[in-house]
Amino acid sequence: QSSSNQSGQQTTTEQTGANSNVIKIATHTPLSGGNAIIGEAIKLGAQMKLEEEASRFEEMGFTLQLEPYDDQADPKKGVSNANLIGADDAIYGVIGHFNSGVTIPSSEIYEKYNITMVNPGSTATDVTDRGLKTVNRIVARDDFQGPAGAQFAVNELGAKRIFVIQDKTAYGTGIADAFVAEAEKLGAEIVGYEGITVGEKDYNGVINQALNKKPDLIFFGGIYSEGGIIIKQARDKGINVPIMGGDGMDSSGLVDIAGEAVKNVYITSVAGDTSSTPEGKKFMDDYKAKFNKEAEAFSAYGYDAMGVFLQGLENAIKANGGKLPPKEAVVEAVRAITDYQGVITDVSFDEKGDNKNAKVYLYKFEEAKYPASYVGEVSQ
Amino acid sequence: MKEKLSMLLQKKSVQITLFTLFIIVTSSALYFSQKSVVSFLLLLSSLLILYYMNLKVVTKWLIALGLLFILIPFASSGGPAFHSYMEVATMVGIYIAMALGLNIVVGMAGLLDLGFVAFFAVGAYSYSIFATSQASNFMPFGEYPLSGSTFWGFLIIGGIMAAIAGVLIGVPVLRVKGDYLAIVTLAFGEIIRIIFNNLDRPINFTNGAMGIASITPPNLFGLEIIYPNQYYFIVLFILLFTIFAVNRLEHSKIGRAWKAVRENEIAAQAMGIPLVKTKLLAFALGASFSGIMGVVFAAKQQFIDPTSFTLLESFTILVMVVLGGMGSVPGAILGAALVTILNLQVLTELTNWLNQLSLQGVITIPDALTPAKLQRFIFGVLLVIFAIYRTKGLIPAKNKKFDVEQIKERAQKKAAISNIGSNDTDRVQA
Amino acid sequence: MNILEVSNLTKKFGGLTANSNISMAVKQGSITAVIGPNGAGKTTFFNMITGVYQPTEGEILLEGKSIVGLKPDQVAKRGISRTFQNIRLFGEMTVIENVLVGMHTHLRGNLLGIFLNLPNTRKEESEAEVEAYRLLEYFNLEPFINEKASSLSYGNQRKLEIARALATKPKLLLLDEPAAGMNPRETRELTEVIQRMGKEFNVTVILIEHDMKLVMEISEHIVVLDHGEKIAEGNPDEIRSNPKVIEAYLGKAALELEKR
Amino acid sequence: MFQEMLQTLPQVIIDGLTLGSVYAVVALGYTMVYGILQLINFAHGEIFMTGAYIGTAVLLIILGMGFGSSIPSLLLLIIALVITALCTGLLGMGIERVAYRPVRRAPRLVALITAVGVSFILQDVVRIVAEILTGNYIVTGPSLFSKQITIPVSSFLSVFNDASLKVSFFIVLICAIGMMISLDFFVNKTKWGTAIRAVSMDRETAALMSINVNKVIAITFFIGSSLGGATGVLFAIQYGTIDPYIGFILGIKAFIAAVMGGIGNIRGAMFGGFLLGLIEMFASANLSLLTGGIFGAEYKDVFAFAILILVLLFKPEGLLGKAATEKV
Amino acid sequence: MTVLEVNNIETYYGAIQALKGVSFQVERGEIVTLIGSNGAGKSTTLKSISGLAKVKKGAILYNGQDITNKQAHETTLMGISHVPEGRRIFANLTVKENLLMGAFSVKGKAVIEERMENVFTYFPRLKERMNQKGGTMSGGEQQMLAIGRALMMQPNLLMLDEPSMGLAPIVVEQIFEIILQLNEMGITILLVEQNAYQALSIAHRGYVIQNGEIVLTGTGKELAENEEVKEAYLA
Ligand SMILES: Nc1ncnc2c1ncn2[C@@H]1O[C@H](COP(=O)(O)OP(=O)(O)OP(=O)(O)O)[C@@H](O)[C@H]1O
Ligand SMILES: Nc1ncnc2c1ncn2[C@@H]1O[C@H](COP(=O)(O)OP(=O)(O)OP(=O)(O)O)[C@@H](O)[C@H]1O
Ligand SMILES: CC(C)C[C@H](N)C(=O)O
Ligand SMILES: [Mg+2]
Ligand SMILES: [Mg+2]
Repeated sequence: QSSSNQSGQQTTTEQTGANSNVIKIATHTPLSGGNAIIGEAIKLGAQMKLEEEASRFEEMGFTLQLEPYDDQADPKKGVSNANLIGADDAIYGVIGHFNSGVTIPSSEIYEKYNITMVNPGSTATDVTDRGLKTVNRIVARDDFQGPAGAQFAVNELGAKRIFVIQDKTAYGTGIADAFVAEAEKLGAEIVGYEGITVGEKDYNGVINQALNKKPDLIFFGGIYSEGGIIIKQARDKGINVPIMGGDGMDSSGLVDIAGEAVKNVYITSVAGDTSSTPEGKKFMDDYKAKFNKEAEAFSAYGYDAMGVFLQGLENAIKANGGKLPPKEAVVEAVRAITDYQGVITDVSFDEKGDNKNAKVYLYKFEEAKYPASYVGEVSQ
Repeated sequence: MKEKLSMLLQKKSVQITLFTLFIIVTSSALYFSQKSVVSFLLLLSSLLILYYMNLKVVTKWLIALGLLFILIPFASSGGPAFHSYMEVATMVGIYIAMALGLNIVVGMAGLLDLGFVAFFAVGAYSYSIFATSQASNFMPFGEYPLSGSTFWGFLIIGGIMAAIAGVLIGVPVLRVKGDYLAIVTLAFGEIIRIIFNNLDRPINFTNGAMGIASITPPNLFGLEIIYPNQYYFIVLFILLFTIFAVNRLEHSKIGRAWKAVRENEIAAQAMGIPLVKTKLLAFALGASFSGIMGVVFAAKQQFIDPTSFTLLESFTILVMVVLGGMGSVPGAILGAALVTILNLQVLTELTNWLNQLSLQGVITIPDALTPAKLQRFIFGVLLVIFAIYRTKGLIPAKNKKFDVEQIKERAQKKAAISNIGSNDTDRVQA
Repeated sequence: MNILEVSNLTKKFGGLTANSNISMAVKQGSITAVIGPNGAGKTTFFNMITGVYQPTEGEILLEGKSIVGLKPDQVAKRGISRTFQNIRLFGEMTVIENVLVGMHTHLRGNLLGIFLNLPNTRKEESEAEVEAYRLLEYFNLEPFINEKASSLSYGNQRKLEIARALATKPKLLLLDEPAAGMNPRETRELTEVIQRMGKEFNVTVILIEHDMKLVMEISEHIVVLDHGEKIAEGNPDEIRSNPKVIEAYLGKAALELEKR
Repeated sequence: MFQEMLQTLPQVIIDGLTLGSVYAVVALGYTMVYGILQLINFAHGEIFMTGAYIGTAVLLIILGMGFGSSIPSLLLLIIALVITALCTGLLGMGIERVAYRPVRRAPRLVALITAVGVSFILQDVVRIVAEILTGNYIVTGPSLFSKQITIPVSSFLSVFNDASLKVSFFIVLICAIGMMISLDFFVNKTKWGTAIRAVSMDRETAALMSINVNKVIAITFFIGSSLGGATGVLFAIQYGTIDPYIGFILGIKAFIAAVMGGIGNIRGAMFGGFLLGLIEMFASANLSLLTGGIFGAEYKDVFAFAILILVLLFKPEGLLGKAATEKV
Repeated sequence: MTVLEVNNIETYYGAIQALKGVSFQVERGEIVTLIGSNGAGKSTTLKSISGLAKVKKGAILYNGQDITNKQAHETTLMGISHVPEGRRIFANLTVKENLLMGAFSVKGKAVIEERMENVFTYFPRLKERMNQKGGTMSGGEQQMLAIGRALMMQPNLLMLDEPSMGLAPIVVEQIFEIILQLNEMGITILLVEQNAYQALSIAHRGYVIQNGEIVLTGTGKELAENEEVKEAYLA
């Protein structure tokens, strides 16, 4: 206890050093491994926002710097990086992580160092349910997303016999279970519930089971790299019923992998369709121009997460009379944000750090093209 | 000139002076600069230098203890990076203990085990399940989570659980030899991980892939242990015990039996060494070190899930042992320290630095080559280079040197006392 | 008194009968030689006694108790030790450590004693070192104490194997071609060592050897195998002049042996 | 329950054989290198992965040149296979030269470290190249032979369901079997093959037989790696999508298959590969049926590994392996 | 004509110096023997010549050509065949395959067949066991195989390291006879033997090596009668 205060005080009192007006913000996402596309997208989005705002902060007398970290989607790596981040006096905030399994243990560390986290994509309930003051997230929770998917599947698509596959990761299990609970409540029958191994490329075994059970919908809890393969192999086997998934599948990777087979796939996502608004379109164009890459859905969340953080930072600076505020002040300022208008989402945090305006979106792939077509959205 | 210099360096007094100077410089650099990984690493490397100095073993140990218990924690406490240094040091300690355990199995007994991390997992889960409400899912009695003061007991329980797992796996596995053993242990390691990953159904033992969060931190006489510097000391104590035990084992009849089995099973058997028992002991002891550290790890992370116990992790520990020098205790220590520091600190710092350069426009790096993504690559290159240039390991295993004169003296003394053997010391006619 | 009795011992490898119906007895304290052409089954015979191979048929009694079915380490604990035709030292270990391994079963130290460095364990270790030293001295190997076993020359490796086998304090010692790779002079020395050792360590010796000079000089009793069968048995004089043995094994060497 | 299992059996067998033939050929590469250097060449999985990328690149380039569509698919495939095999063969030789030869005299496990190191390097190099060229390291190749065929099994035996397969299934299977037969012949019947085995037992003595040990080892790596690379191409065609990390898991599985069959034994590797593929497929399709839903497909590896362990317990030298007789 | 000339070679195993300046030569058609006690450096000398051990100093000439530190497969290709100590049979190859490996550099099936038959006339046991794994043969049988294998390449210079080790007396005689026969056929022979009596009795010349140095030389007969040699090696 005492030593946390100590280090907290040190961080606040030792701001007189030579580079005291440098404020670093870390992105901490998976830059390698299976989630790297999204991890990269978040990083680039955040980078873009930071660079846009840099001159403004320069005018206020502060240099913003981005410090990207790779958590490799590995909790251990995340925690040890988090300690490095904690050690860096100049780091005020973290944009990340993506995987809930990494977010949860790493945030314990940020909490100790009063480093504000704005999370652009971890949906597990435990992320905010632990009541940490530094943890904020701008997307919806699994216990909102899963049921929303189930309602759509049962009520709109009329699914009665659902076959559920999940990837046996924290995320996959979480969303699949939330989906199953709601679907059963709504009267659908779960005709199968199977797990797969991440990283493999042949899921025919499980698909054979699905084939045999003749479901009228397949739900997959997991991410695009496995989801794409499952979709493709299922279609090869002649399974033409709708396949549904969560935000983990919301990536251009899905289309790259599944190709034409992606038709008739539905996803719920915590990420909105960036192209649906003019600001969003502009964002996507700028992004493309800047990085020579199409924006992913989560690019805008990286962008907005950074935006939210910088807004909080600015508020804190102002409240501190234009001087560098203590980290605690930034923590509080970020949590206090209401009605921040981002390119993709508006943000107002509740007392746990969840975004009151977070929505779950529904998309359908009608052709082999990303992003998929917008079907609808659900707000809390 | 060169010779003179090396002569000078051989001198004890010179060595000590230089060494003291080195420590003072690095530790004060560490203490006063806000964040200097370099001085932290240099300070740590003083332990390595110490190892090579020609001082009495006892003196070396005393100095080392002083460094580890007082100077290193104190010097790094100077800046805000304190906890990150202690975190790295703690992880280093955890891996060293595991490497020492695996070194018994692979280095000494010659049994290639590719599933070693399973024992770490067993230790970690045995604490996590009982230090959270997880246990109430299947325990008919008791109240969970257990309090943090049970942590100390769990250190032993975790060790024992891992040892039991080692024996359970060992009994069937030891029928197979060589690389077949490697693959069977690999399979067992994976089986254990997959089972932990799926044991949320039908009864929720492990909470499956969601992992176990909010693990009760240890409690020492009412003091909650949550900071890396506190864990540092816990790990240090366990580690010292481990090193002591391993050292004793190596030069005992058990250590010799392990090596004999490694060198030639048939001859070892002919010397009356029971193969299965000897190998099982290696498995069990090696596993128990790992299990104990598993408990510490779980408490420190406050969250564990099966992704911490993958095959790659087993490989990494093996790499530490082989890189250090198979069968060599100081080697395993150095190997573990090096790989851990490299992975957790140096590579990350290096990539951060490169990243700063590219942000400042000093160098331009295409996106595909973003330094943060290159850690594995760099690690791979380093592995190959190390292995090629130090083929026998960083500190190759050395056989114990027996003091011939001393033994001879004792032999003569004994011969003088007992006249029975008086004529068998006579040489055979040459 | 017979320390070892073997009856109807048979070993088949697939279609090949390496030992067939061998019976013999070895007197306590004696030196017995087993000779025979290459591939006659001598080593196989040793392998069965020491538990490396299980006999297809037959009985082996050590001091009247059957040892068939025991594992090699159990056999070793009962007091049979051996050397190997193809040297099997613990190559990466030092010379003295090799001998200390031989003492394994006689050291009582347990895990606790080792961990805590208890005085008993320490004392026992230091005594073992002295004993090992003496054994090495016996074979003129003490200059190599701290060398790796694998770096010894062939002949010295053979001697070290014998020293290591003796370290187990056996009642019965089986030597498989102990003089192979030694020159006549060294062979003579070895002959003396074996003879002395038999008495001083109170150990019964069975040896396989192709050096007839050594065999004839040393053995009280000789058993001759050919094609897995026992074709002759007797004292050196009887064997020397046995026509079957001359034809199958000795050849012209018999003449030279006669001469001496 | 059994009825249900029976119904899917034909499909399970087809899928199992497909996966199995990939395992089998990758296992061959392991077995060859293991046979000669007693080295578990963990980089072999990465060579396989590199092969998949090279093959895909060749196909994409040829098709991209415009006249590609006029070339028959089979010819296209053969071109891709040959080029890839050549490239990965050379790559394998290069790896041996740079990373394994210098540690040949060192303890055996040191080479394992360089192997792990090389794996990491290859993964990242391929990732970087792919990312620079295509902007994304997950690559989906052109679809060749993707026509679906349905085998009307149910019309012969009504207990079965129909099974469907892609034309590429035959190609993969035939190539795999072809490679194995020729390799088996090469190693067991030819002079160079015997030399490979001789070198594997005793390098010094082999050199005394005027065998150029370095050359033999290089050849072994060339063959093993070109097989691995070629399999990568087949894999890319059968499964479509590749990423730089496919080599690791598949490599481990293939190695397990090699061990199950009896490592160092070519027929064993092939047999082990097919067996593992079938077991896995069977397990993931039927485990929950067999256990009433308590254990699902997520336990398929546990099931497969348990069988591996059982096999080795009863036959420690692998299914087709011969117990190495060590004469005492 | 000098087939082999060894000039002052020094060979090390790591830090251990095994040869401290060994010199000798072998003339065409000779049988030359090296004798010496355990650890004297006999095997190391042969290994240095065939290229299995690295020579640090000195030179080795074969037919006038410098072969110092040539690799083993190169020296064998030049006609030097080395039968190593301890047999070194390819344990998992059959007897036949072992012999075929001996003829690795030989071209032509017929030639190989013929040579194999030739080997079988010396060692009929090998013919009986053609398809047995080399590793399961008895010690003596393995020795026969090792010599037979070396004969398959019909060397110019045959170096034998303790060929009689572990052989039955009757076979030892045969081996020495075979050595003589081979020599009569024109093969030059360098023989390392512990069986010094017999070695000296068939050798034209001999060298005594001690502690890595040549200490004595002479004809076979001279050495056999030399008092020092008798004292030190013959007993
Ligand atoms: N494990 C085995 N498998 C098959 N055959 C074997 C095995 N061990 C020994 N043999 C055969 O059994 C016979 C006897 O072998 P053994 O080693 O006992 O002979 P030996 O009398 O010791 O000969 P030597 O004097 O040459 O060492 C030989 O023909 C040998 O090939
Ligand atoms: N691999 C090795 N490593 C280290 N030292 C070795 C090695 N091989 C031989 N030596 C040493 O080199 C010296 C010469 O050994 P070498 O084998 O040449 O002797 P030798 O004359 O053949 O003896 P022997 O008759 O016993 O075979 C010995 O002192 C031996 O200990
Ligand atoms: C797709 C997943 C890897 C990310 C997910 N939203 C999570 O909470 O972990
Ligand atoms: Mg024998
Ligand atoms: Mg020798």
